[in-house]
Amino acid sequence: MNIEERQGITILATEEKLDAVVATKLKDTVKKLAEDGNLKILIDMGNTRFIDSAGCGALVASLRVLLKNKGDMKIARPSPQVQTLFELTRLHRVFEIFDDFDVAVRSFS
Amino acid sequence: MNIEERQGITILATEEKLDAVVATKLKDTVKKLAEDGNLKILIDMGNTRFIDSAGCGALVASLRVLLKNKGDMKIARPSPQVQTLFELTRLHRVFEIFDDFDVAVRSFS
Amino acid sequence: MKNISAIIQVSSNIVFIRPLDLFVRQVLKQLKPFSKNEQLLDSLELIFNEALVNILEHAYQSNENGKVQITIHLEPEQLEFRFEDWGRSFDPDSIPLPNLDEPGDGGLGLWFIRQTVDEMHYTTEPSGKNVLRLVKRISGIEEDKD
Amino acid sequence: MKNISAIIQVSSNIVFIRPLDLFVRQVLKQLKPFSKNEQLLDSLELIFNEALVNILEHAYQSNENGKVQITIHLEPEQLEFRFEDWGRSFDPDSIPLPNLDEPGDGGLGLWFIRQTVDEMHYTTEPSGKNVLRLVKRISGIEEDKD
Ligand SMILES: Nc1ncnc2c1ncn2[C@@H]1O[C@H](COP(=O)(O)OP(=O)(O)O)[C@@H](O)[C@H]1O
Ligand SMILES: Nc1ncnc2c1ncn2[C@@H]1O[C@H](COP(=O)(O)OP(=O)(O)O)[C@@H](O)[C@H]1O
Repeated sequence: MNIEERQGITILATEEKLDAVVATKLKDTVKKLAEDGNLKILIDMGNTRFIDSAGCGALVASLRVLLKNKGDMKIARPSPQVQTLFELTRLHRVFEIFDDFDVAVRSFS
Repeated sequence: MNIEERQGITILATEEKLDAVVATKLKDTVKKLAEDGNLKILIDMGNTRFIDSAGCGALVASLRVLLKNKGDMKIARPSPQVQTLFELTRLHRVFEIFDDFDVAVRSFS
Repeated sequence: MKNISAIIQVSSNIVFIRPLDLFVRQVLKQLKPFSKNEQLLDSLELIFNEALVNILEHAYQSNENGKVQITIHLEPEQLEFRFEDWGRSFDPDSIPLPNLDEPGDGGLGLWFIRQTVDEMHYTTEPSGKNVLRLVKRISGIEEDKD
Repeated sequence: MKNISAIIQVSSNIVFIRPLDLFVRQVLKQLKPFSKNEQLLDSLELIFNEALVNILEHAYQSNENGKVQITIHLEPEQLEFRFEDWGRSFDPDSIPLPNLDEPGDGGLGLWFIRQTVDEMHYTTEPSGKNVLRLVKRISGIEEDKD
């Protein structure tokens, strides 16, 4: 996982797999970011080929943490596998999802 | 494996692995190319992460076929693993090797 | 094609999740019709992963000393994944469908599996061994020589 | 770190070469000191691959019905690969070093292996089973939590 700040937005780039192995780490990272006042978070999935149910769960939990703190979390560049799973689980209606990274960044302002 | 013609040179691009699984196919492909009169062959290893002893053997056999037919074979863009193995086996003295693809192409003329 | 099988025994350590997922994907990738069907590979990688993670998390409750045995068996017309564990057992029929209107409540793994396979069998043997068999029928499985 | 082991049984089919190589690399990649040492990963992937290919090509002479059993065993201070086959046996001591002035004559695989490992043992049991054990001592093997 890589974290970067850009125009007041925290960009969290996930790795090849967003699976059970890293799900807890993602949740903890977002929680910590929110506690530190980073309330605009963009999850950049451009490098992520694969997500599983644990990964989906971690994203939902992360969104909840941000909303509770009056922040927001959006998702950029899901792969075909990620997009398919979001649709199957109807998470595409829960998350704000962008195919274009720059559009995603601009959408926060 | 992908084959392309450029400026009278046949460029054969190897895949992620040049191993025992594809060694025979490489030898057969080069033999067929040489028989069809394609005597300037550049093996582009830019996408190849890994080579094993069978892959090294296939490259040596391919070079032999070309030299026998008064052609030439060169190698472009070896990865660190490939370069290390060429040095260990002293094949870096047998093959003409280029880090830069364009320089490799130009070297035939 | 002759039948192709692999039997793998590992401890219930998360260090094996990704290597096993990749192993399965890589075997299938060299066979038709998987080699040209990324979506099919994705869905099989997913359910293999879900079944394995369930064993580590639920059957063994994240205790890393458990034993897991996995069999991958390919015949010309079907693919079978078999998972054996010696941990807690459960009754898959008692697990409700996930409530997609309450995202994040879990329960997706088994649902993904059921949506993908043609057969799912779970039994607990008298010895305490749990066996989960997943069967997917796919026609024309054969080695891809290209 | 607790010891980590995997035992894998496959038929002598080339379809398993790449999946097994990747499996091993992927397990090691999640452990220190391999996780930050691509060169070490490369050399271990190479010798694992050479030993496996030798069994398929020489012990089983490319007959795909043979059985191969592979054990990967990690302790805090060493890595062991164990290969078992029930094919032709050979005497590693009788194999000459490769002649690097005559490239392409083969014989590189065993040489790569010997150059990389700290111990290599090959035995043929009375039952006809051949066992090749490769041991590499590496200090500080542990799970990489980053
Ligand atoms: N292999 C297993 N062993 C024991 N219990 C299991 C197993 N697989 C699933 N379960 C039970 O079924 C429930 C649903 O599993 P699943 O659909 O994968 O969702 P989740 O793992 O997110 O709870 C689990 O919470 C667990 O109680
Ligand atoms: N597992 C094995 N079973 C039987 N014979 C083997 C085995 N490994 C190696 N050999 C013998 O040792 C020789 C040298 O092997 P190697 O150095 O890997 O080079 P190559 O495979 O290119 O011949 C082989 O040609 C073979 O005769």
